[in-house]
Amino acid sequence: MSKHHEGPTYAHVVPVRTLLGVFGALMFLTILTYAVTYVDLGALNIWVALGIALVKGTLVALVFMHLLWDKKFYAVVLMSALLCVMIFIGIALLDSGQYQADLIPDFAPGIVQ
Amino acid sequence: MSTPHEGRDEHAHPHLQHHFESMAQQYDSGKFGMWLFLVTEVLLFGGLFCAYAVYRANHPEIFAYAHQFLDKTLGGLNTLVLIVSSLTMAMAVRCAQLGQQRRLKQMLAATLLCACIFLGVKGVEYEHKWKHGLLWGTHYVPQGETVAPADAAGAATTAETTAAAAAAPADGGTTLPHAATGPQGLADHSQPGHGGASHGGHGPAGPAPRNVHLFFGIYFVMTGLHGIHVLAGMIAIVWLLRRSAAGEFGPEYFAPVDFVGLYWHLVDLIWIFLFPLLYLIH
Amino acid sequence: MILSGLLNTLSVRGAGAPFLATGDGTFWLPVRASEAAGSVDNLFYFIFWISLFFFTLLMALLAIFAVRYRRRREGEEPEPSPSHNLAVEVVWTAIPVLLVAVIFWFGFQAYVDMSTPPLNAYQIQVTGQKWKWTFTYPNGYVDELLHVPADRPVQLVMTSQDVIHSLSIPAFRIKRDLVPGRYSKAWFTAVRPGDYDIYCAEYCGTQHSSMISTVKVLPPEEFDAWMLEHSDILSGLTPVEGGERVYNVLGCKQCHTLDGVAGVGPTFRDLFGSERSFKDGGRALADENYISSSVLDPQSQIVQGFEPVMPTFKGRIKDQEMTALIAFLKSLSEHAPGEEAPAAVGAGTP
Amino acid sequence: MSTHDATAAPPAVGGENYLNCSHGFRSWIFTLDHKRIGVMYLASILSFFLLGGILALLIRTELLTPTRTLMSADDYNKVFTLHGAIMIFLFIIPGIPAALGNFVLPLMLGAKDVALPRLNLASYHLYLIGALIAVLSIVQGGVDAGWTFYAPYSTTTNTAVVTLTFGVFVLGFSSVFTGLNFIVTMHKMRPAGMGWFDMPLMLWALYATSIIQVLATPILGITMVLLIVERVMGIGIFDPALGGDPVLYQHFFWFYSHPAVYIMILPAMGIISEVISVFSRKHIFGYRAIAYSSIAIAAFSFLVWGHHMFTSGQSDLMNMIFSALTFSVSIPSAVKMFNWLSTMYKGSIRFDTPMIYALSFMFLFGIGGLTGLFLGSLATDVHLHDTYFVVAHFHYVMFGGTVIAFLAGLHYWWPKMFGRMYDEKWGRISAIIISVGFNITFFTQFVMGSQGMPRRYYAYVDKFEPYHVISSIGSYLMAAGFFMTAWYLVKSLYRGRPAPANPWGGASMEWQAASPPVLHNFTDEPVGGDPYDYSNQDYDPATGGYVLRKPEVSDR
Repeated sequence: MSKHHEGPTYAHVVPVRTLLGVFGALMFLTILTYAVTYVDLGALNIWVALGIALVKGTLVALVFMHLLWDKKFYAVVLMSALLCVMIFIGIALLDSGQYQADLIPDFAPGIVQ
Repeated sequence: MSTPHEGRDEHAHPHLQHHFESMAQQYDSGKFGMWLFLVTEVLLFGGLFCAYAVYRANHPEIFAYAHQFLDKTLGGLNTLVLIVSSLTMAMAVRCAQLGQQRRLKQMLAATLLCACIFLGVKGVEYEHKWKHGLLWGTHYVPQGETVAPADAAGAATTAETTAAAAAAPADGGTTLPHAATGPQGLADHSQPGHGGASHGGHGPAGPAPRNVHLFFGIYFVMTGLHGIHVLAGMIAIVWLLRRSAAGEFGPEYFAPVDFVGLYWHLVDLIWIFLFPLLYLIH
Repeated sequence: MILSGLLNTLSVRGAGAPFLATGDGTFWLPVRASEAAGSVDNLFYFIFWISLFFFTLLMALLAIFAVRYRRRREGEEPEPSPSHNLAVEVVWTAIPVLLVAVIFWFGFQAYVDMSTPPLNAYQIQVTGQKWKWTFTYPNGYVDELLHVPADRPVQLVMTSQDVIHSLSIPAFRIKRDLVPGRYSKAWFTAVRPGDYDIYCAEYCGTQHSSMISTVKVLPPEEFDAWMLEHSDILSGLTPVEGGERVYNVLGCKQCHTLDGVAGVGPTFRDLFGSERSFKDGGRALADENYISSSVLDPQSQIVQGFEPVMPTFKGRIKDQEMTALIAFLKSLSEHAPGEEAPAAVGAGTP
Repeated sequence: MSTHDATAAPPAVGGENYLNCSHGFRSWIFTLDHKRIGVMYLASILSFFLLGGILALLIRTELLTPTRTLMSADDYNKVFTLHGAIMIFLFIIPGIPAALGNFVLPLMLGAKDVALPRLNLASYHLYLIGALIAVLSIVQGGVDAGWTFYAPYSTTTNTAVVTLTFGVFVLGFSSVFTGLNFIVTMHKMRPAGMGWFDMPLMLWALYATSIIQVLATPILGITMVLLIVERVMGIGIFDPALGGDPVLYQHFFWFYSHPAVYIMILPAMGIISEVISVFSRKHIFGYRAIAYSSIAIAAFSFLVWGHHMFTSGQSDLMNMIFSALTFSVSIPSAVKMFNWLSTMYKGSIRFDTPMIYALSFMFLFGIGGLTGLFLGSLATDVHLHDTYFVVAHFHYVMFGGTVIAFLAGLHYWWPKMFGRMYDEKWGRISAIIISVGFNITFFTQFVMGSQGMPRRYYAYVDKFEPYHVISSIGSYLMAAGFFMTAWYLVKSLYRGRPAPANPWGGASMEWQAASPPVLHNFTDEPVGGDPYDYSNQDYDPATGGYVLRKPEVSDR
């Protein structure tokens, strides 16, 4: 691809076609995620929306952020961060779910009304 | 004092720092550092996503009710704008790698423009919330008076960013059915107990649950912090524009463009998740 | 000691009768006055002896090596010895793993017992606020000291009015945070009559260290008698005497003086029947309705010159007590009609 | 290259080195040299250590009597808050990594600098800015929220919480940048031939520390941001008065602040690994076990934060999980202790000041670690939580562990940093005084705590008075030890004997640089090899140091 150009010796140059392809996919998925909210899927809606966001995010990370061609270690680094966030959110969710029953309903004396 | 320079060629690149042996080592170090920085950004927002998840899971009714006051279409538009900017940023990196000086500047400028549009639209949204008292904590005082969409559009034309002003009113026109939802929801709220009204095909909202202000607290912190990141990215892009005007970047030295690019894509990536979580709640 | 600790921790189950249920304090631990204290102390000493054993072992080796292998002259080289040994390393990883697994298990078991109250527990409501404890008994009696019967499970249902506090009774080995906006629970069976300290263990501001109260453990029959005496604080008293009692027990006296000098709140002397002017400019006559509403909804009318700091007594004061309190106020005032209090007061209160 | 040049580098006092190669304020404050940045960090953190120490003495003096001794309750609350915040955020967290680590990390790698020198300088500048903002809160009247800033107290108190938390936020960036820089440096700047398992254990410790800094500190950042917006705007996420959840705040806070404990202790363990091996003149025992245990501690550290919340209203389920996970973190620490002890076995042990501190570390950290078992176990923690037992436990770990190890490292690398030897006799005496004073101060607090004395108490029940008096006396003794240390260290800068390049016989690469090192660290390419192989060194009575014996060193 970059054979015709004076590309750098130590990094990968992403072809324009790939960039445009990913761009198209992102645009399409954005419109899709917008459209899907007009269909009532019940509790599934949020997971569909998050699933689409995950696909979009993966595309951005792999192509726009060069993860596909870079050292795999960067992907490991990113995944470890996500794992960390997952642990944090997971435990906070698990715990707060457990003690909901102890809460005084709608306690918010600082809020008038 | 003789400092050994083994492994370094005599014609070292002017941007090669003394403690590195090659541009490749320098680039790798910088890139690795950048990735680690992005990790910290992911975790920074991770904390906010955690707060979001905890409140969403335990008080779904607040989210189901309050998200109707957000303008899906403006949010969607902003998502598209950011994706365009990500493309132009990726193109800018490519241009820098190939030494295409003119296109590099064009692409950076395009990215900057997209960032301006994004913030402009954001400003319109914020102003709308402000006017209607849809704010955080004790400042959450929803105004009962219905506000015609034309008002919002009129206010938007006074926005400073011309691009935003151009985009927003046009958009305001297309969002009529949705824009109607907001005020109607507000009217609902002002008369608790009067539930069951339909909202532009969204299904009934019912009476306002308690502590709706929590949603707006989370909304403003998340989008606000994201907005600050966009601003920081814009400053970095201006810095890149200045350096690229001096023709500093080329196949041997494009690291700054690459690193700012990584940052910019991450900011885009975070918005990709914020958009459905805040705007597209069913 | 280790063995007995082990056995006893194993034997502790619910409200059963554990070893070491009561006892005097030791060098390390205060007096044991609750059932749970026995199992906590057993575990404490179990960990203590394990720790002491390993610590002594390590430090003895350290001292022996330090003396035996000290460098006697500069340049002296050590005798060769291995720089790793897998078998040894596996063993000294495995032993602590087993030990901490045992400690975890005992700690967990005892904790489950401590956090699972029996169904028949006697419930007392606890409210923490800066910087005092309020204990409300099932019959509505309110006190700043905690009285509990011995040998009967007691459950505390606690919440805080302002910031996080933590109720700590070292003699019972219990501690639980009071979180505003939610109820937290703790329970114990006191087994040793006497007075024990209650501390606030979560930092809560200026007077944090003065947020101390006492738990009085009474033998069951004494507790019942005490409760009977206090369940109706007005019994056998005239309305004015009863009002004075309410004034003392419910804590009015902390802010409202009787001598005409304003405290945190207005003085009660000559209050009844006087003209009150409010911060928002309004005025009102201090009649029965006014008194009643300022006790139940203190924030509604703030008298000029005072801060809106009074807590509500809604739910904490009974109608008869209110009547008595008003009678008491009338007796203090020269503006009062001078006759007996009308029978019905508090009309319009919820 | 000849070995002669690498090892018999002239005592550089007098010759050109990094300290005297350029002059003036700007040559320091804008330097990109990791050594100068390390020295500036050292000076800064020691200043804040002094400030925090003075606050500690105020606390101990106030507690001499059960009621008022020196100050009002409000002042006391501010003093203990600032003591905690300053010691933790301004001294211990940056202490070993940013001051000593900055200095020795590139030297140990045989590199000319850290990978990202400008970021390193930015980290120091952010530290200074953050520290000044934090100290500004004192000028504004102080903060009384406790260093943990628990909501809703911190959101409702009328003291300068926003200033202090903003300072902590900025300091967080500084910490992240240091950690990030170290990770990149260890990945990209290792010389050819040095594999991961050829690194000195100090570097493994710093690597593990840096991982935590990068992964945990951002959560502190967002916690501080949320706390600030909570106070300034009333956002309601943590404040129950606005419908928020104060227990969620504690999850946020401890998700960072528990791993932060390992940011403090891991590099200390790295120093001890170096010192024990060098002064026993024996290869470290179980190199890989120590290296892996550092990484294991870093990994586990993210899974145990809930043990700070056993009585907070966290659910019983989480209490059980966190208690179990907490015990897991004790294993790697125990393994390290056993390895250090085995390193001494059949060694040739020299009792210089760093070694005295290292032995003292093993004693104090042993107590600190074992008392952790009482706190990890659910039933006993309920009794001991928020009492002086906890105060004593974390001082044994943070002070008896980290600060003592910091002093070991400071004395170990002092000749390398400044090219001067300090007075060995006074060094040993003050090391012993500090350790004795420390035990008097804090061991009594274990007893007090298990007897039920709550922490953060301005006034206390009379029965605790004898303990408090003993504890305070111990603290004065400790303070005397520290002033003595300051005195002979400062004196050594002017009067100290010039240090040889390798005074202790260390085998890691920093000892091949001159003392103090030249601007770009090494005049000749340093010789790699096993950092714990002492067999090819000879004692040179002429300089009082060690020199490499063989002309060629086999590159493992």
